[in-house]
Order: sequence, then C-alpha cells, then structure tokens
Amino acid sequence: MKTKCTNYITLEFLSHSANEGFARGAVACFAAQLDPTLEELGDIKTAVSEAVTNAIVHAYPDRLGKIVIKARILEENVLELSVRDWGRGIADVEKARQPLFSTGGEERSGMGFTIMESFMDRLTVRSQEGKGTRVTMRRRIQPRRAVQ
Amino acid sequence: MKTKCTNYITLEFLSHSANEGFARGAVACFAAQLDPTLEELGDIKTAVSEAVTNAIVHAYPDRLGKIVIKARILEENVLELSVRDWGRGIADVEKARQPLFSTGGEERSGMGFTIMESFMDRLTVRSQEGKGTRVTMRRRIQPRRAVQ
Amino acid sequence: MEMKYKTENRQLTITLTGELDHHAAKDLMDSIDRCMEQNLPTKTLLDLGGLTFMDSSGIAVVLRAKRRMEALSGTLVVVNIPRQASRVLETAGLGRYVDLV
Amino acid sequence: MEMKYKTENRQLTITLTGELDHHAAKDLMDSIDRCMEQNLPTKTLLDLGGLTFMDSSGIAVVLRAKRRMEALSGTLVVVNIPRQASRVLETAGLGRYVDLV
Ligand SMILES: Nc1ncnc2c1ncn2[C@@H]1O[C@H](COP(=O)(O)OP(=O)(O)O)[C@@H](O)[C@H]1O
Ligand SMILES: Nc1ncnc2c1ncn2[C@@H]1O[C@H](COP(=O)(O)OP(=O)(O)O)[C@@H](O)[C@H]1O
Repeated sequence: MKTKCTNYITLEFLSHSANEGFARGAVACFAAQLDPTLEELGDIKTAVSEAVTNAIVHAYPDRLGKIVIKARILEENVLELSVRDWGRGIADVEKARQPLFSTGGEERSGMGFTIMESFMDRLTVRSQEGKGTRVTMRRRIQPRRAVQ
Repeated sequence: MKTKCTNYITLEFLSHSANEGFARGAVACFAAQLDPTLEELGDIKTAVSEAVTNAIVHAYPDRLGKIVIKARILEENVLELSVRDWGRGIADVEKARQPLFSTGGEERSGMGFTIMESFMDRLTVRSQEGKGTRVTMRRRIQPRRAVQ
Repeated sequence: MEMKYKTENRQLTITLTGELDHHAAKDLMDSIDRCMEQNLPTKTLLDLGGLTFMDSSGIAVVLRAKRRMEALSGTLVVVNIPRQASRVLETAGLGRYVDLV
Repeated sequence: MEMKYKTENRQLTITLTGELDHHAAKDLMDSIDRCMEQNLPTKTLLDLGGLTFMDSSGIAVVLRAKRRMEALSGTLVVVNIPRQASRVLETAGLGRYVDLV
C-alpha cells in the first residue's frame, strides 16, 4: 500500500548506551507534531527504547556500531518508525519475538519485542544473520480537537 | 587543533517550520549527556533554534530543502554543533552577522547570529552563494560534581 | 503555543504559554493584531510567564505589538518574563525600546 | 537515574528518580545489591514514584531485587508505580511474580 509521507526525520548515532535517552527523546520531540496524549507519547518512547536497546545490546555486543532511526508522519496521523542496525542479525525472528525469549543475560527480560508489539499498532522485523536488523513500527495517534 | 570526539549524532530533516521544535529538542536530549544546567540547556536550544530557523526562512525561502545537524561531544565537556543547508547561501557573511541586519521581513529581527554568538563560545559561518551554508558552534558545559 | 486574553477598562492582558519560535510567531502576530483591533486598548500587558521557550522570533512579536499599540496611541508593557526569554530580549537590547518588567 | 534509600527496623525503602533504561540498569542493580547486603532487610519497598520513564530494563531490575530478597528470606513490594512504568510491568505480567502496589 502506498502511503503519502508528510514529514520525516532521520537520526544517526553510535551504539553507546548513553544514546538510548537521546533516541527516545528525539523521536518524542518529532512525534509531538501529531499532538499525542502523554500516554501515547509514553508508549512511543518505550517502543523506541526497546528497539534501540536491542541494537546496542544484541546487534553490537562487543563493539560500537551505527544505528539509524527514521521517523515519518504518514496520512491519517500515523507515525512510522524504523530502527536499523548493521550488526549480528537474528537467526530465527519468529522465536526471538516470543515473550520471555532472550539471548541476553540476567539484565534482559526477553520482553522487548512483546512490549513493542503491544504498545504499537504494527511491528515488522526484518533481519539477516551477519548483516543486521530493521525493526519497523507504526502507531496511529488519536486526532484531538485543539483546545483554544 | 585535533580534538577527540567521544560521541556524536546526526539529524536530518526537511525545512518544515514544524521541525524547529524537533531540532532543538533532539539536540537538547543529546546535550543532556553533559549534565548541563537548565540555563546552559536553554542557551543551546536557543542557538539551535536560530540556526535552524535561518535555514528554513533564508536558505529555502520558496521550497522545502534538507537540513542536517551534527552534534559531537569533544574533550573537556565541549559540545560542537553544525547546522547545514544546501540553499541560497549568504553573499556577505560579515555583513549578515551584524546585529539587526536582516533580509527577512517584519517577522525577523536580524538578531539570530548575534544571539548564537553570545549564547555559544564560538561561532563559525561558511557559506557559498547558491550552494548553501554551514554554521558551526561550540559551547563548553561547566563540569558539575554529581549530587549523589 | 497558546494565547489567551482578557480585557478590563480598555486594559488588555495577553497571556502566552508554550514555545514561541518562528513556527508559532506568524499566527501569533495575527492573533495579537486582531485582538487589539477588536478591543482598542489604551494599555496592553503582554504576559510571557507561561513561555517554556522563546527565540529571536519573540523579539519581532514584541516589537510588532509595540508598534500596534503606538498606532492606537496606547502603551505596551511586557511582564513575567522567564529567565531564558529574558536572556534573548536582553541580548537584543530590547529594553531600550520596550517596557520590560 | 538517582537512587536513595532509608532503613527502619530492618525495613528498607529504596526510592528511584529519573529514567530507568538499560543504560541506567546495570549500575542500579549493583547499588541495590550492595544496599541489601549492607542492611539485610526483612522487607524492601521499591518506590518508583519518581520515575519519569521505565522500559523493560526495569523488569530485570525488579526481578533481581525480588530474588535477592528471597535469598535473604525477606519480601519485596513495589510501590508508587507511575502510569507508564505500570503499563510496562503489566504487559510483562509481572504481577504474577511480584507484589505491585
Ligand atoms: N537488533 C538485534 N540484533 C540482534 N539480535 C536481536 C536484535 N533484537 C533482538 N534480538 C534477539 O531477539 C531476542 C529477544 O529480544 P527482546 O524480546 O527485545 O528481549 P531482550 O532484549 O530482553 O532479550 C534477543 O535476546 C536477541 O537474541
Ligand atoms: N542559512 C542561511 N541561508 C541563507 N541566508 C542566511 C542564512 N542564515 C542567515 N542568512 C542571512 O543572514 C541574515 C542575518 O541572519 P540573522 O542574524 O539570523 O537574522 P534574521 O534571521 O532575523 O534575519 C539573514 O537575514 C539572511 O539574509
């Protein structure tokens, strides 16, 4: 389905864990154009945080690598986000998306994909071992009447 | 002078005026890593807002164009920002940097460069007519003892 | 960016909240113009207390409001200026032209 | 991310403020471990009231604190959970394993 894009941004950064806060904050500043509620904004920040943390922890476990986020505003108040890395990749995406599945240590809960899925309207994961991963998410922001 | 970069981000976006808020917000989210005071953060947001508004208003007066911001953290707590466009360019940079000089209408004050200069430690403007403009700014964030 | 106003004995009080940048400024200028035309105040208080951000676009808004009040033979006073906005107005030396309280 | 604690009659109260993500979680887990070892509480209240953000890294922090308290034959209760953090904990079904108040 073709969807017209009315505005977009691209963020590029290194897989320093300190950039997790930057990534979700920057996306929130962009999403603000859709006039989301605090709850909608919280959902979006959470989903971004999960996807970016995965790239930092799993894609580049032993080196710094590049992460690129694209955010687009599509028709009908839909925000589309993609989070991309060029890291290790996922051998079995279906298995990785199961709740509680994790190859991380005690610090990971295995709930990242489950949270992205339930906080956003749509989640697509494309990955190739040794090549990298692209997570794409969509969320429609409920249109609100302006207060003034 | 060579300066080691410890972290960087790149933001790319279209010259929609709605993206002014995104740009300064995203840079603020990144600058937060340097633990700035509210006043330092306000200065940085103001400088970014001026540079981005110039690209939107003056570089691309009659079309949408691409704007790229690079932010880097250099040694000694220095934040370096560059705001780049591929728009109309500035014929006489020295004149453009004078307080009150403006080719904009009643909506512009001619104080953009003056504010960038006094809110940041260093301002460099490179421009070529018909090719575009790159504004580079640096600001050292006063190191603070952690409270905890 | 949100604008509210109230008027009492031909004194107009305009209250701004949110972020005042170039994106917000054009609509805001139009709203202030219309508000002054409808109420014909002899004095306007521009209350910036609710601004969480302001850049040099705010200077143009203040100067325009000042000129409109002069055209009405009235006065403009800018009140409750937050610290960040005040740094912008001071850098522009706006205190020489406009009453900043 | 900031952590504070107080202890009274072997009841430990740990208060978190700021954003709890993966970047903050590792140091936080270590601090909580140390705090429990030093104070040997029979009950710990983990107060999330000051969190402005929490992602799934918070789940791991809560589960680890729970296990540490079990090792001390004590209990863990998570209190003052802000709305956004509570959505994360609920999605993970954490209420089945941990006392969330
Ligand atoms: N960007 C990625 N690159 C490589 N592997 C990934 C990536 N994202 C997720 N994975 C794999 O999928 C698993 C499940 O991810 P997730 O549900 O987010 O849980 P968690 O991150 O807590 O392990 C991870 O443990 C990891 O093996
Ligand atoms: N990115 C840019 N591209 C083209 N011209 C610019 C750019 N930035 C600034 N200028 C020129 O420099 C002048 C002074 O800029 P500034 O001090 O920011 O004041 P103002 O934006 O209020 O006009 C502008 O009026 C414009 O002519």
